[in-house]
Amino acid sequence: MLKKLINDPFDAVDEMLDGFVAAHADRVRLVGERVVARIAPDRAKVGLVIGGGSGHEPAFVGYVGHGLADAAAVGNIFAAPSPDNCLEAIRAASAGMGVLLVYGNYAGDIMNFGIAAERAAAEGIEVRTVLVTDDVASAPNAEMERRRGIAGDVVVFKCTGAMAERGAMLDDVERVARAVNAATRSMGVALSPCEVPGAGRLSFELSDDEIEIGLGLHGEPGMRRGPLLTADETAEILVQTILADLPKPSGHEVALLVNGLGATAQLDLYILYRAARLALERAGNVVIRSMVGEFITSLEMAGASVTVTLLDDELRDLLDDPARAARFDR
Amino acid sequence: MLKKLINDPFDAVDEMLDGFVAAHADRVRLVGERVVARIAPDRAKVGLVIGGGSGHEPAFVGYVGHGLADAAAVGNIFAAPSPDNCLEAIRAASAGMGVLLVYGNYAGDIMNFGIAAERAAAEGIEVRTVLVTDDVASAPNAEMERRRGIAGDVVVFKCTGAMAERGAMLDDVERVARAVNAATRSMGVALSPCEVPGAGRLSFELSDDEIEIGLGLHGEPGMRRGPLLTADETAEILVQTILADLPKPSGHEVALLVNGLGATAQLDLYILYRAARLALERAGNVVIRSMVGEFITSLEMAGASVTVTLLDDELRDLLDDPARAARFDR
Amino acid sequence: MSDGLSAAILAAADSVDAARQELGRLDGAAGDGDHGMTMSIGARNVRRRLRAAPPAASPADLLRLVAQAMADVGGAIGPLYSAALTAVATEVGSAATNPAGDVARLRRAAEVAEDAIVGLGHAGPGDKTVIDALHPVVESLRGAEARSSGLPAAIEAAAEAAETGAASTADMVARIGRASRLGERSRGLPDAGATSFAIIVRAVADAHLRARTGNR
Amino acid sequence: MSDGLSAAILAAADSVDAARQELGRLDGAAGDGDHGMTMSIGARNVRRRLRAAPPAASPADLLRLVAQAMADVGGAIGPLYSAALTAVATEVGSAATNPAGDVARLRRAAEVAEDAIVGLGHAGPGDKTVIDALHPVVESLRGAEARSSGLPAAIEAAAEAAETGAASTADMVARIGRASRLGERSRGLPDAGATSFAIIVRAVADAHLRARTGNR
Ligand SMILES: Nc1ncnc2c1ncn2[C@@H]1O[C@H](COP(=O)(O)OP(=O)(O)O)[C@@H](O)[C@H]1O
Ligand SMILES: Nc1ncnc2c1ncn2[C@@H]1O[C@H](COP(=O)(O)OP(=O)(O)O)[C@@H](O)[C@H]1O
Ligand SMILES: [Mg+2]
Ligand SMILES: [Mg+2]
Ligand SMILES: [Mg+2]
Ligand SMILES: [Mg+2]
Repeated sequence: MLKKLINDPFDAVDEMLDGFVAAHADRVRLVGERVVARIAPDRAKVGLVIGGGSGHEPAFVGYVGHGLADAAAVGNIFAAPSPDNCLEAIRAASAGMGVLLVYGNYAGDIMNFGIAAERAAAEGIEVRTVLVTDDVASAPNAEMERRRGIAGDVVVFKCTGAMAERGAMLDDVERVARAVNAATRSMGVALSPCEVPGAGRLSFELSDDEIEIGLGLHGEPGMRRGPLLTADETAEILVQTILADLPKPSGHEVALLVNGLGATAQLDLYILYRAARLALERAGNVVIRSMVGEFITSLEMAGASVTVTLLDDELRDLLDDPARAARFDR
Repeated sequence: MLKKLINDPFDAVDEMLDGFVAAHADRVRLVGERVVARIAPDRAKVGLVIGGGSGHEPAFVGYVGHGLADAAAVGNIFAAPSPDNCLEAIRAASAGMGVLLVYGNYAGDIMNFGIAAERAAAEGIEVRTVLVTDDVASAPNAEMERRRGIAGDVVVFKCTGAMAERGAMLDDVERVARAVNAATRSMGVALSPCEVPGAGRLSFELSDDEIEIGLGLHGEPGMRRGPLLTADETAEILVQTILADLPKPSGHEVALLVNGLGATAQLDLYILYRAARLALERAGNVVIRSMVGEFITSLEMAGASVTVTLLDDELRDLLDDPARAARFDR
Repeated sequence: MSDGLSAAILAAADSVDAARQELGRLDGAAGDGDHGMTMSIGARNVRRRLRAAPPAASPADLLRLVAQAMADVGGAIGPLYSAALTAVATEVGSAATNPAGDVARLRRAAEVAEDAIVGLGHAGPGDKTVIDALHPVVESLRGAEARSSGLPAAIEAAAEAAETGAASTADMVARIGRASRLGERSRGLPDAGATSFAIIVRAVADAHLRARTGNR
Repeated sequence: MSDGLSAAILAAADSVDAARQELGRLDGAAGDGDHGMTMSIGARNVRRRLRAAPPAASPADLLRLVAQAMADVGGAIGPLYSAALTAVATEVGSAATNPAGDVARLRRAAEVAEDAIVGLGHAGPGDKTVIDALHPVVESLRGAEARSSGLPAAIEAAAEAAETGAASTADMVARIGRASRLGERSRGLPDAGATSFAIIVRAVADAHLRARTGNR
């Protein structure tokens, strides 16, 4: 069992949320029991609702605020939020201009958000949905629609939230969300497993010299297992797999995001960032925007993922727009 | 050996720095080999220099930028920066109004920064020094001057940097640094050790049901070893020890910072924050400012620390001042 | 009847709790490891809602409470159980269309549960999901009805069918849900959701058979 | 003479590298675990600077190079070695004040090294630091000088004194530096800095004795 600083595992999510809204009360508030909503924006706008299971902190609650999402629905650890919570988030985000749901492409999230979207529509709220599908390791290119959402979430949230904050109409906000998702690819490696508190077992087991390549964001085992690699070798695999998945591997202006999964030192993240940047540059691309840190974690898993977004002027400017969310400032 | 995403351990710090300044080139630049300096401020001000060993990322380099430090001197992992690096940082931060050095109270840092301060003085730069001494576990109250600096660094940097950014004179900037340090107390627990890459050994060993209470920021063993505790019990020990160290335990308006040491899930950090906040409130204090996250890490150590700063109007406003550092926005 | 149903539901909740570590381990091997905790949270929700249920609650009412308790859990499994139990509650409630015999009513409940789960989740037999434990229950009850088995025998056979079905998933390759990214690597251990379903069916069956014995 | 010094310095660098894991472990037990890496980085710096040294470099020049190489390392140990080596370089360079005999010169070098380290770090004997290996070297060389020992015997005795001194720190409680927060818990293992110092003295001594034998 991994050692944790928690109390009763059955209370973990509610206590986390309690702490979260207390710590960030200047930017967010709790709605009901499991929805984090932004302190009301000053004017009507398209609502952006995000969400998913817990255990990914600072996601998803950390991305609620000015220039980002209006509400996040919060599930149990690694479990999609319930239809009731999703509906409450939609209602909190709705200001008469429609609501866009943006979340990772997982069966549980689709069922729960889907049920809520139907109910919200019945209440007269116009709801659209865009699924994040950035994880190249989760399905082949030909089956893009089966791919899962991992750290690319953050880039998609940022651009979409900025578009909504600008006052764009639902059609345009949805268009941006689809565009940034289509321009975004990610892939990760795990060095050690995580463990759902209370379940008592590690998500997978790795020996001292093994890593899991292409893992999911919940410790789902990845594409394959391999020997421990250097940061340079790891970056090469991740970047090459990502580039090979794009229509052409070079000539892009890109945003590069390196995400720590929870237990990997930030020292390592910058070393991996450097290697990934060099690999992108060697392939003839230019990194014009960067993010390094823990953006969407898998509890205390060791490992990291690399996300590349092809930028055009619109997406670049949307990334640059100001944001003041609970855990994201720009 | 802990699994890491690095290349040759002897290259780790330079590669990290290379990645760091590339990722944050909009805010900082590399000066020489081991100094991170802010993109030049628009007007002359008192210079704030911080620094210390590497392995604490995002500290110290992440706190260079507008409203925070002007330069950070970067040492090897868990080793103070050399006199030459410290001097280079002082020079980079000097704009004719004097330079304040603020760093943790460690023998190595004192020797290296001290030698550099003498040389800078010989070059005609007015240099003052304030040592951060927030770790209540590192020495008894009666020997305050022997205490080490841990996560309280961040609060001291923030208030001091804000004062300098306001255009205050060196005397006033120094006064604020001393005031915020005197008002700040921290204490941490470790759940698992870290390992200096290349050294090949864990900093200490803990069995599955043990924690180290009152540990240092480099994995130095702490005050004592104890059984694994809940977040509530941990917070109670940390907060009570901190409160007992203050002139009076109640009636304060405080800032509460919960810092993850590297491998502890952010879920846990918020649960610990909640417990610490409740413990402070039960003792008759009010938490009016909060920070939760990884601010100053010990590589991939599992654990967390709690920092409490007693706020008056001046310190509160300084905390609220805007900041745009490489890894700190406000 | 509601008392017996309450007891069976609570027995199911207890059995899920007892299997928490094991379900976590199975889900962790190929999925995200939450299934033990998720089902246990469901069990807690169920107990809390049952405690608050009015004494006059009908079986359909109770089933709807359990459906809501499972919906509150979220995840993939929550909506699936919620849909299945809501369908069963509707079936149980509509006395008009209810088939005559006990076994036929049970067979019909299993059928509408399967339809609801397939309708929402689109899994088929062999996809390594809860369906691989539920479908054998439907088949078993159809057989029992055809053979005019008594209720106890039909229930025992259904529980065994669920268990055999769950065990059979060990050889399957996941084609749906989180584990599907694993492909061949998902072979070897039984599916977590099929396993928890078999555990629930066994608990309900035993509670029913115990109650009958007690009543004699 | 410079050639012999170069060889001794490189031997010291190699011996520190070979002990990297062990020094990391000792420092980790009571301090921050970097001492193995920090000394190894110092060894690399030393090798790099020596390679770039002009052929005509005097012993004092070489010692100053090593002092700068150690200053570049930072940490607590860097400035201490840097101060000590700078003092020794000054002593070696000032032929005027140099005492006559080889052993006396060595004794004097050890004394100024100790003075420099104490001047900067304020440690005394028994504080569980590098001083507890260095001070016995000073004492040993004083004794050798008093007994008019030959250089080889004095060097061998000094190396043994450093080793015995380093070993004796195992029973000490750290009163200075990082480990001092541990109090009684710091007892049990020898001090990392004292250990690396003894390793360096041993390497230098052996290199010198080897060179003499080779010269015969
Ligand atoms: N589309 C589906 N149809 C039927 N059963 C499914 C489907 N998706 C998942 N399941 C079942 O749910 C189980 C996993 O449940 P759980 O771990 O609670 O949810 P999640 O997959 O969201 O983590 C799987 O073992 C499988 O039996
Ligand atoms: N003030 C001091 N005087 C003498 N030696 C010291 C002093 N402080 C530390 N040392 C020596 O330095 C060693 C630690 O070196 P190192 O690990 O490289 O530095 P740091 O303590 O900064 O991590 C200790 O084992 C001790 O021998
Ligand atoms: Mg799940
Ligand atoms: Mg050190
Ligand atoms: Mg699961
Ligand atoms: Mg050390």
